[in-house]
Amino acid sequence: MSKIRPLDAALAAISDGQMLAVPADYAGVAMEATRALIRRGIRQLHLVTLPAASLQADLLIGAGCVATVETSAIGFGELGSAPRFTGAVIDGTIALKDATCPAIHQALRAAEMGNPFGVLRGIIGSDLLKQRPDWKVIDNPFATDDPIVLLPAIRPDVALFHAPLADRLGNVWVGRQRDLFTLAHAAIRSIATVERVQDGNLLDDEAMAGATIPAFYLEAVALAPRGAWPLRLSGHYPDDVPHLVGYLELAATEAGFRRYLDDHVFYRGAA
Amino acid sequence: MSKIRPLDAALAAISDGQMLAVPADYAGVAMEATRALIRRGIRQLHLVTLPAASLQADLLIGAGCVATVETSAIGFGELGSAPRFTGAVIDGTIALKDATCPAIHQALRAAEMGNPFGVLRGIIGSDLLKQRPDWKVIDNPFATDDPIVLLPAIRPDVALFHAPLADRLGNVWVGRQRDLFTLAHAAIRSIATVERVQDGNLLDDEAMAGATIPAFYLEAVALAPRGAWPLRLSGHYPDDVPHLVGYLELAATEAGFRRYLDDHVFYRGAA
Amino acid sequence: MDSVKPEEVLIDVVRRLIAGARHVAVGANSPIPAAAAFLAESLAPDGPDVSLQQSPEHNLWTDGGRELFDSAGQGRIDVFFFSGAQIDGRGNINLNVIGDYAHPKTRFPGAYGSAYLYFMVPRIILFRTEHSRRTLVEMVDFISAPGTSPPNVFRRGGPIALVTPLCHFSFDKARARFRLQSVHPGHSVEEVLDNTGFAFDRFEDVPPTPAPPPDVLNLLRGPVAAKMAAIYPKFAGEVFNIH
Amino acid sequence: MDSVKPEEVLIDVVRRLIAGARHVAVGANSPIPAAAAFLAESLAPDGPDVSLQQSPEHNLWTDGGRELFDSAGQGRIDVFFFSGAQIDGRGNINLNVIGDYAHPKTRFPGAYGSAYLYFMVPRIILFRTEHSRRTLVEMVDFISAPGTSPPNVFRRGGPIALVTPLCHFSFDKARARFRLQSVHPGHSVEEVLDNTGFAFDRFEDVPPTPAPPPDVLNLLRGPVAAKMAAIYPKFAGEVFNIH
Repeated sequence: MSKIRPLDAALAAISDGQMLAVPADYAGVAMEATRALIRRGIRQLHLVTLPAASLQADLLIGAGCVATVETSAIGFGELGSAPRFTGAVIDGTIALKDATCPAIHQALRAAEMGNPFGVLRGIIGSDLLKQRPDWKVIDNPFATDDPIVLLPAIRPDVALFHAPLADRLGNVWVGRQRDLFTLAHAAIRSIATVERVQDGNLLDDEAMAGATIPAFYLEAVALAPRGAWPLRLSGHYPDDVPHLVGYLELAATEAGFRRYLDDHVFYRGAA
Repeated sequence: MSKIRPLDAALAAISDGQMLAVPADYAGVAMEATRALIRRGIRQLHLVTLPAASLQADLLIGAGCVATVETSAIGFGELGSAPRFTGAVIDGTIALKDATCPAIHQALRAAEMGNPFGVLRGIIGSDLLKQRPDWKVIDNPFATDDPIVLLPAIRPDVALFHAPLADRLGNVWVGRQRDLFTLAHAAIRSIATVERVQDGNLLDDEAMAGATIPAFYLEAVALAPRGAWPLRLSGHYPDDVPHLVGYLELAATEAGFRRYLDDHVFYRGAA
Repeated sequence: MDSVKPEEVLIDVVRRLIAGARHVAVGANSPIPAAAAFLAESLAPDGPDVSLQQSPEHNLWTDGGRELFDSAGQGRIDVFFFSGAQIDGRGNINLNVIGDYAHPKTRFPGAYGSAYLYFMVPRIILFRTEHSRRTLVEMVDFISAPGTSPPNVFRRGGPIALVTPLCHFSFDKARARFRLQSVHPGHSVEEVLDNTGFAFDRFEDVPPTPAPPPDVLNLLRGPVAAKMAAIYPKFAGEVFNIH
Repeated sequence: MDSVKPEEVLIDVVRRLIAGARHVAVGANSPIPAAAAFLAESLAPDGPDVSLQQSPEHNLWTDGGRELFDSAGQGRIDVFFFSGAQIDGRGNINLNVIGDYAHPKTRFPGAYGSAYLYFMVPRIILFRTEHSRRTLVEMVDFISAPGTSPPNVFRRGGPIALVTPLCHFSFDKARARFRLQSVHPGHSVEEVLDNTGFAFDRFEDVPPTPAPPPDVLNLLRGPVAAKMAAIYPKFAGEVFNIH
């Protein structure tokens, strides 16, 4: 079966209750796919962001798709905080695994390497450690009196991301966005949406192969032009800032958030 | 000062007694630079191969440049074993840290991450563990009765490798050879030789940037066309098999090895 | 020369703090640190490498978001910047919650890389655009990253300064306290005292923050302002009148 | 059809051992495993992915040499091949030294990835071109990688078979012993017994290794042979008469 599939078919491997890992805004967020998942009514996701997130996490949380989120930050930078995430944490309607960026990197890299845990300096003395009983401090066995943190590996059921280009075999070119390699390697299966699908084999092109995730990591690839919108795809299009500002205004209230979903996810707004 | 330098000047940062890390044959071996180091009479190197080696290690060992070698294998594949390495191990004239490929990868990746140790499954029950008192078995703190090996990070003084292309700023394009990233990140400083130096900035080229090691990791870059010869540079030229066969014949004896050095390293042979 | 703007004073304070660095990394949405880094880059022939997180055109990383953390772990990043919803007198920063963690009054985005970088980057410069008793507190509600650590905890860096619209504090690691280094033109020690929630050290005479030297100001208003306009158009418009 | 060559019999044995695999990785200088993998790839519409280590044109890795080990750690590699200077009756392999480790009589290149992959890849196929009491021994001088592990040691795989020019042994993990599965055409059980240094299990009647089915042989001598000629010209010339 071809790995290039229509979006909804490509997303079939994502089911309720799974651990879903997604990249940060700079690396390529599969927003069109996220809207499709919300339309499908996905529930009880354990969402892991590598390492931070904005609209994608806020939409999934606000739409009731998320049971647990592990993240180092969810926010909209200078535009403001993430209203649905913030509200859900204050109301206690989601479980939060508060992390720090490199902890999520190291935990996913541990899974990438087939290791049960990752290793990270720092953290000791941060209150994060009190909130993360799953993080353990051991004595570095190669030194004396040198505490160091171990983090359990994160092995997502599915990684979902957006990239500029794929070939028909399902090889996905990601340019500088090496975080997508980490996700694809760490997750049991990966699903990518792409701006463009081309003929030929990206692995045969010396200039492209080094930045291409081989198809054997990918469960499915779906064509989704401007699939990161309203977030940016680095080198291709910028954030749609007016749209994001509009989102933040609406999502300040539950009713406004529902209107946003109707207009931009369920397409049952003014029409 | 420009990072693009003549070969001998580029190699000035490598000095006696240092830990020098080098890639495997498939990733780009800096053979021209290796010959220059031997001519300079470098001594007491702690050589680390990521993970295996052939001619480069055999030449350095035979020429008396190496005090210690950490490797998972030194040999010439179907052409035969490495005579100077084999002889030095049997005669006990070098210290050998016998490893297995992923152990060297993980120890260098630990240094890349700023961690004091790496983690690796397997190994338990291998006699390698008896020969490596620096490798430690701990109980995985995230499970019960689950022994696992920790490896001290390897932080080389210098990494030395050969690549297809650099720009004048010292950015080095390595294509698929991601091991070179590991080396450049793990080592305190890196020196590359390249087939070609071009104008412009490789980081500005979206197609190239993802496979480019940024200049800030590089101490110096030297132009050395066919700089991996007689070893291959993947995608550019193959192993010079007749030359390697000739080397193995000569290097079977100490006298023959000296003749090889005279002819191909010191250039004081028949001339 | 036009009168010096407050932002220009701050940029110059940060410029002096990053002198001699090899690689300065700047987080997202940090125009003043970015301008200071570009200024340092332009001023010296061996000025620092500058990497802006999340701006592929202005960073030197090609190995993904992890490369900032990896290269900090390798000791290659000399300067980084943090802010905090709260910053306390011991240099602790809070990027997570106000109130009890289990039932917070306010939730912020999260700790980002602070719980690691605060330990690993030699010079962390704290930057807070609101100088008030609400933000500069005696004790943070939640320690996202601690200002100091016990001697057995591996730590290569930490806060060296706190820069606000009113003043420049330096941080004394041994005493785990801030010291008032200088007060910006137009502000007073009393104003600083009134608006700071933590106790801090100070000498009897606290000097005013010096004005940027003319050559620095020229460079800032010329090539650096032009560079900033491409990345922070709003900021460049307001401060440098470049549109 | 020409008479079946011994190499073709071996290739077919390996082909059957890798049936159903998703990703077969083949080390350097392994023409028979490579041919078997290409054969499996060509035979089934959902045949395995095949990656030849060190051949960029014939592997699917783009993350450096570590990707073989990482993807094995992730459970994505189903089959790998090893040989050994010595292989013993408990499935231990020796790639390091003959004699005492500190004062070896003979030194081989080294363990390569064996001490890891032997644990992590579900189906390891041992392949030894010399079937003798010198190579197939009761106990190896040095265990580069152990054939079995205590139950508390994490282990996802290990040896499943040993293929030699004389015969096909299967490996019984629970008993830590080889069993003689079949003897190749032209050879006998006695010959195997005479030339094997370790004790092994066998049923009373040991069948001959079956000849490759005609359709398999056609595929092998056609497209697979052509593919092999580009990678292993010497082997393809000798076995398939392709030049």
